[in-house]
Amino acid sequence: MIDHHAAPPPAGPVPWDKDFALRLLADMVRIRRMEEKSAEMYGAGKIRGFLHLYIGEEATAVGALHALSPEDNIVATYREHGHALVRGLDMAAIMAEMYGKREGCAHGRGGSMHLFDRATRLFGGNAIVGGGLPLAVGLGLAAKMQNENRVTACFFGDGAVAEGAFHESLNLAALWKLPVLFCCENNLYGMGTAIERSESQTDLCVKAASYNMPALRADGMDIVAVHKTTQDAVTRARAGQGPMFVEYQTYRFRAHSMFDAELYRQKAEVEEWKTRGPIHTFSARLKAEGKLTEAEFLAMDAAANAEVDAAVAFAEAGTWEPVEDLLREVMTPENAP
Amino acid sequence: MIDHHAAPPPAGPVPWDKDFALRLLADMVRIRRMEEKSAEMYGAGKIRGFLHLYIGEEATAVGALHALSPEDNIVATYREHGHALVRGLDMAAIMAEMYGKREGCAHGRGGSMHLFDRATRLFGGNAIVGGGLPLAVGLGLAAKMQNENRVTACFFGDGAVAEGAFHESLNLAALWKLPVLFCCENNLYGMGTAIERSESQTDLCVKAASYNMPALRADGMDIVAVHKTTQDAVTRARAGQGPMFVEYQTYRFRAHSMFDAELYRQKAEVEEWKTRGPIHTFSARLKAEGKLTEAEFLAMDAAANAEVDAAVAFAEAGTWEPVEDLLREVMTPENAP
Amino acid sequence: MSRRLNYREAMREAMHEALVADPRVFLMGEDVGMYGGTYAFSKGFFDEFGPERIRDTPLSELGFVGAAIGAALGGMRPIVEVMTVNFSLLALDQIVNTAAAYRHMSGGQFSVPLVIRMTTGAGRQLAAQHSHSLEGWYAHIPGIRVLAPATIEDARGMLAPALADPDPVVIFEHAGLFNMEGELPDDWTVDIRSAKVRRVGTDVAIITHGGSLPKAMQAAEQLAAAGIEAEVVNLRVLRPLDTATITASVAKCHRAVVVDEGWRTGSLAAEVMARIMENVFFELDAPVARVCSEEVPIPYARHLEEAALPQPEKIVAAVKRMLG
Amino acid sequence: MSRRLNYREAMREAMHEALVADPRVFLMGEDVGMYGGTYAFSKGFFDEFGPERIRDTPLSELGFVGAAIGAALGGMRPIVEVMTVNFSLLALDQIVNTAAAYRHMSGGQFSVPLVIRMTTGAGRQLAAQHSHSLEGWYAHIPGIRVLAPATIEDARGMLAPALADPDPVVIFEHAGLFNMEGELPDDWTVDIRSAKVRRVGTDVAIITHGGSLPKAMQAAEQLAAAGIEAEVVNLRVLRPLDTATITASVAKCHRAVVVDEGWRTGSLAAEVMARIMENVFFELDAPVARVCSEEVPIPYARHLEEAALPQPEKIVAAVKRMLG
Ligand SMILES: Cc1ncc(C[n+]2csc(CCOP(=O)(O)OP(=O)(O)O)c2C)c(N)n1
Ligand SMILES: Cc1ncc(C[n+]2csc(CCOP(=O)(O)OP(=O)(O)O)c2C)c(N)n1
Ligand SMILES: [Mg+2]
Ligand SMILES: [Mg+2]
Repeated sequence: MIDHHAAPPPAGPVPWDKDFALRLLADMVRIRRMEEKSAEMYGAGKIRGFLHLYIGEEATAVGALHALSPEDNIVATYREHGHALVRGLDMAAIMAEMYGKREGCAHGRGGSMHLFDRATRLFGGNAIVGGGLPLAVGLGLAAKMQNENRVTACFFGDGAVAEGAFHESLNLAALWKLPVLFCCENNLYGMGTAIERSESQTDLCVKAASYNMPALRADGMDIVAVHKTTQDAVTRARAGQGPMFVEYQTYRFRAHSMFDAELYRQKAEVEEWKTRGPIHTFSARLKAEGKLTEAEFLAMDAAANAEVDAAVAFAEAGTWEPVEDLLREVMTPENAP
Repeated sequence: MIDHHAAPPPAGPVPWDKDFALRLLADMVRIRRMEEKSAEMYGAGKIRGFLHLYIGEEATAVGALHALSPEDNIVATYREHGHALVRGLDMAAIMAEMYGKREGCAHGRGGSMHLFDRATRLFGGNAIVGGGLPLAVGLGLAAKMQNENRVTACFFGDGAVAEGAFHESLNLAALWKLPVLFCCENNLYGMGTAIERSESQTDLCVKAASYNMPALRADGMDIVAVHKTTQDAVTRARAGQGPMFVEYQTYRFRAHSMFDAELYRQKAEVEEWKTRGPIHTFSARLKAEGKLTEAEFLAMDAAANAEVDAAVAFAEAGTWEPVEDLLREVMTPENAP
Repeated sequence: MSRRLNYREAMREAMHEALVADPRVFLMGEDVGMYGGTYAFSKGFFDEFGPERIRDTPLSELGFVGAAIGAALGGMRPIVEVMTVNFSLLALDQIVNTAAAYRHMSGGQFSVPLVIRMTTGAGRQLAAQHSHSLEGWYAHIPGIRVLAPATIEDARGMLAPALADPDPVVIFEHAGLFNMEGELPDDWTVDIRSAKVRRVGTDVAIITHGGSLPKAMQAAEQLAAAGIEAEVVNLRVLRPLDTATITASVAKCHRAVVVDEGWRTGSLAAEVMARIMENVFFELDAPVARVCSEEVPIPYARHLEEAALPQPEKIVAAVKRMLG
Repeated sequence: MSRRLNYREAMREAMHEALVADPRVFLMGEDVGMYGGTYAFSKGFFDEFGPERIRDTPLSELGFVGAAIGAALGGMRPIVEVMTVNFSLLALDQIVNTAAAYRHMSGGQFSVPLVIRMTTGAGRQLAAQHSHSLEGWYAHIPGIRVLAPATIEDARGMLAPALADPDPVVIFEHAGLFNMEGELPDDWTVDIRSAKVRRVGTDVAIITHGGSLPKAMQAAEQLAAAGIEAEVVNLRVLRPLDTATITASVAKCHRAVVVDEGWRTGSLAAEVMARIMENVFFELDAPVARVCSEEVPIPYARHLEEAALPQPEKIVAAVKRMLG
C-alpha cells in the first residue's frame, strides 16, 4: 500500500547559481499565478469547458522542461498550462486560448485541454488519458529515423498507467530503442481514484522492468531533484540508449477539475502535502543559502502578477473568430506550405 | 535475446499412475489426429476460413485442462480445437462446426475460430488477439461476487502479451484478486513475428511483477511439468489468493494458419523442436517406465483415428442450416429460458 | 401523483432501484464510487452499497467493458458506465467483436445481459475530443439494442427493461439534459421498442433523439407561433429503429426534418431518411431535410461550438425553407 | 501500352514506387516484414528496404497507429497497415481523437500526413470477428479522407496522391479483390476527389464501392441481357463523397440502387440515399433502393455468409422490382 503521507519537505543545498535558480523559481510562480487567475476567470465564466489546474505540481514541469532543449518534443495532457508556459508560450496566448479567442495559441479551437505550439514543438494538450503516449513514440521514431538529435518528453499521470496505450507505447519505444522520456506525474490520484485503488502494483517504476526499460524516480515537490533526474534521463536518451521511465512523485493541491467535491481524500492529507509546496520550500532553501531575498521574491511575484494581468487584458481584448470560418482547419488548405 | 533452440527433450519420472498417464497421452493423440485430418479437409475444401493448427503444442492444453474441474471456466483463442476437445466436446461436434454444419458446436455460425460449449463452460474461441482476456477477468469477477468456487483459465499466445488488453486485464484481475489463470502459450512467434521482435522484455514472467502477480513457468513440451504447474496455480487461485500468470514454453510445428510461407523461421529450428514433440517424448518416458507398451500406443492411436473418421462422417452427414434462419441468434428470442 | 425531478435524479433513482431489487446488479466504471460519479449519477451509492457493487475501475476502458461482458456471462447483471462516448472508442472492440457478436458466434448458446451507459454529446465547450455524438455508429451494429433517453420519463424508465433484456443494451445520456427538470407521471414504465410522438402536429414531422429533443420542441413552439404545427417524433430507441412510428408521422405530415447531433455525413439522420425513402416516398411533398452537426471536430470557442451544432433556429429555418 | 496484373500486384507496385521515391515513406504494421505481409502485399520488401523501413510491429494496434501519427508529425510519411478493419476497432481512438482532430485542435498548426491501409470485407468464411465492412463509420469522421480502390487502376494509382495529401487518408482494400486481374492503362493516375462511372447506362444508377463493384458490374451485365441498361457509379472516394457524380447519374437515370456491404442500418448506402434525397429528389421516378448486408454478424457457414452479403442476383432483383 502506497503511503499517501508527504515525506519531509525538500531540503538540502541547491546546486545551481543564483540566476538559474531564480529563473526556475520565477517559472513556478508564473504558473501558480496564471493558474489562480484561470480559476478566477473560470468562476467569472470567461473560461469554460474543463479546466485542470496544476497548482502544487509546478516543480515537475519547471524542473523537467528546463532539462530539455528547444529542439526536443513535448507531449502533454489536459493538465498542461504549466508545461506550455515553461516551454516558452506567451502567457497571453495561453490565456486567450482559454478564453476561446482567435489570438489564442490554437485560435480558440482547442481551449484549456489543447494548447499547441509548433514553434516550441509542443504537440498538445491531449484530453484522452494515455492518448499522447503513442504519439510520443512516433515522434521518437521519426527523430531516430531522421537521425535528429531530438528527445521526446511525454507527460502523463498515474491514472494513465492503467491504460493499454501505456503498455503498448512503452513496449514499442523500448523495442525500437527510441529517444522518448515517459514522464509520469504521479500525483496519487486519477480523478477521484487513489492509485492503490487502480494499480495492483503501486510502485510504478517496477512496471518499467516489464519493458526492459530503466526507470528513475524523483521527488516531484523538489525542483532540484526533478531537474537532476530529468537531466540524467535526457542524457541517456540523447546518447541513443533508448527510452526511459521517470516517475515524479507529486500532489495536486486543487480539485481534479472545476467539478469535483473531493470526496475521495482527506483535507488533512492535502494540508500535509501543502507543507511541501514546491514554491515555498524552494524559496526557503534559496533564502537560507543567501540566493534569494524577500524583496527579490516579492518582485518576482509582482512580475508574475503583472504578466497575468497583461495576459488577461490581452485575452479580453482578443477577438472571436468569425462564424463563417467554422469549417477552417478541418483539412489542410490546398496551397498550405 | 531469447533462445529459440529447444532444450533437451522432456525426461524424468512420470509421477502418475498408468491410467491417468494414458488418458493424457490419449488426449494428445486425439488432438494430433483431429488436427491432421482438419488440415486434410481444409485441403479438400471441406473446411474454410482460417484454420490454426495446434500440432506440437498438445502437451499444454492437455496438461493444463486436466488440472481444472468441470465447474471452471475456459476462455481460448482461434487456436482452440485442442482445448475444446480436451474440455469434453464431442469431436464430431467440433468437426461439424469446422464444416459449417448445423450439428456443429456453434451450429456452423462460428467455424474453427469460434468453438463454444455452454455445457463444459467453454467461453470460446476468440479471433481477436487478446480479446478473451477481459472476458476472463469478468468471469472471474462474477465467480468471486457470487462466491462460486470457480477458476477461470484464459489461454492466449505470446503475441497477445503486447496488446493493451493484456495489460488492462492483468491489472484488473490482480487489483481485484480474482480467481483467473492467465495461461500464456508462448510458442515464440505471433504469426511471423518472433518474440524478440515484438517484446522488449522477452522474459514474460517478468511482466507479471508489473501487476504484483505471481508467475510460474513450465516447459510446455513436457506434459508432466505443464500439469504440475497448472495444478499449483489452480490451487492458489481456488484458495482465493488471486490470479496467476503461467507461461508454457512451447512451439508450433505447423504454419501459423493455412496461408503461411514460413519465411520467418528456419526449417532446422522447427526440426530441432520436433525432437521434443510432446507425444513421442511422453510415450517414450512411459514406455521406459513400463507404463505403456507399443501395442497399447497403437491401439490408442487407432482409437483416435477411428474417432476422427467417425467425426468426419458425422460432419459429412450433417445438414446446412436453412437460409431462412439467417437472422437467428442475433438477439435472444423473446421466450428464451 | 406525478413528481418533479431532474434527469440526473431520475437516472439515479432507476439505478438505485435496480441495485436494491437484484443482487446480481452492480455498477462499475471510472469514478462511479468514491468520487460519486463523474456527473453525480451515483452519488451516495458507494456508501450505501459498498465497493464491491459500486466498483471503481482503473482507467482501462477496453479492459473493464470486456470484464463487464464476462461478468454478464458469468451470471451477474452489470451496469457498466463508460464515462463518455469519447472514451468508448477505446472499448469498441469489446463491444462490437465480443458483446454484440457473442450470441451469434456461439450459435445461440450464450446471451450477454449487459447494460452499458455513457454520456454523449457536445454543448459544454469541451472541444474536439470530448464532444462526440456517435450513437449512429452504435445503431449500426447487429446484436445490441441502443437507447437514448431524452425525457425524465425515459431516464427513469428505460433502465429496468434494459436490465431485463437478455442482450447487450447501450444507453446514451446526453450531457445537455442532466439538469433538465420535468414531471414524472405515476406510470413511467417505458417500452424500449418504440419511438414516441412528443408533440402532435400535421404540417411537418421533426424526427430526433437525445439532446436534440428539447431543441426540436423549442423549434416546434416557435413554428407554432408562425402557424406551423410540427409533430415531434422522439426516436428514443436507436436500434432497432421503430420504422412504423416514423413512417406514420411522415405519412401524415408529408414533410419531415431529421435532427441529429451527429456529423451530417453518415449520421443516424441519413438512416432515418433512407427508411422514409424506402417506406413512404410517395407520401412526401418535399425532400426530407436534416439538421445535423457541421463537419468539423467540435471547436472549443462557444460561438463556434454553437454554430457547429443543431439549434432550434436552424430547425425552424429548415422547416420554413421546406414549407416556403 | 497497358499491362495485365492483379490488384495485389498493383498495390504492391504502388508501395514499392513510394518507398523508392521518398526516403520519408516507410511501411509499418503487423507482419508486413519478415512474414511478407499477411496478404503478401509487401512480399520481398523486407529484404529490399530493410527492417527500419519495413517495420514489423508487435500486436498493438492502438500503439502503432498512434506511433504512425506521431511519426507523421515528426516529418516522416508513414504507411501504416492495420491488418484488417476488424482490428482497427482497437485503434479507433487514435484515428478519431488524434489523427482526425489534430489539425483542428491545434488551430491549424499541425497536419498529419499519414496513410492508413486496411483490408475490409467478408466473403471468405472468416466469421463474425473477421468480416466487418466499416468504411461507413470512417466516412463519418471529419478530418480524414477515405478511399476504397476497387479496380486495378485505383489500386495502382490511389496511394501516391494519398501520400501527397497533407491530411490522414484511410484506404480500404477489399479482400475479395486481391486476386482480381485486369488491364492497367498507361495513364493510371487517379484523382482522389471524384467518383467514377464504370459503366454508362440510362435506366438505373447502381452506386457502389469496394468489393461490391464487381458484383454491381455483373448485375449490370445480367440486366443488359434483359434489356436494362444500368449505369454503375463507383464512389471510390468515401469521404468526402463526390455528390455531383452521384446526382448527375441519378438525374439521368431517374432511378437508383445503392449497393454496400455494410450492415443495412446506418450503412454508407443510407448516406448516399440521403444525398440523393437532398439533391435530386424531384428527378426520382421511384424510391432509391439499397442492397446491403443483412443485419447479422457474418456467419461462418458459406451458404449463410453468401446469404448475408450483397450478391449480383440481389442487385438484379432490386433493379427489376424497381422497374417492374
Ligand atoms: C481515456 C479517458 N478516460 C477517461 C477520461 C476522464 N478523465 C480525465 S482526467 C482523468 C484522470 C486521469 O488521472 P491521471 O492520469 O493520474 O492524471 P491527473 O489528472 O492526476 O493529472 C480521467 C478519468 C479521459 N479523459 N480519457
Ligand atoms: C487484434 C488482432 N490483431 C491481429 C490479428 C491477426 N492475428 C491472428 S493470430 C496472430 C498472431 C498471434 O500470435 P500469438 O498471440 O502468439 O498466438 P499464436 O497464434 O502463436 O498461438 C495475429 C497477428 C488478430 N486476430 N487480432
Ligand atoms: Mg494523477
Ligand atoms: Mg505465439
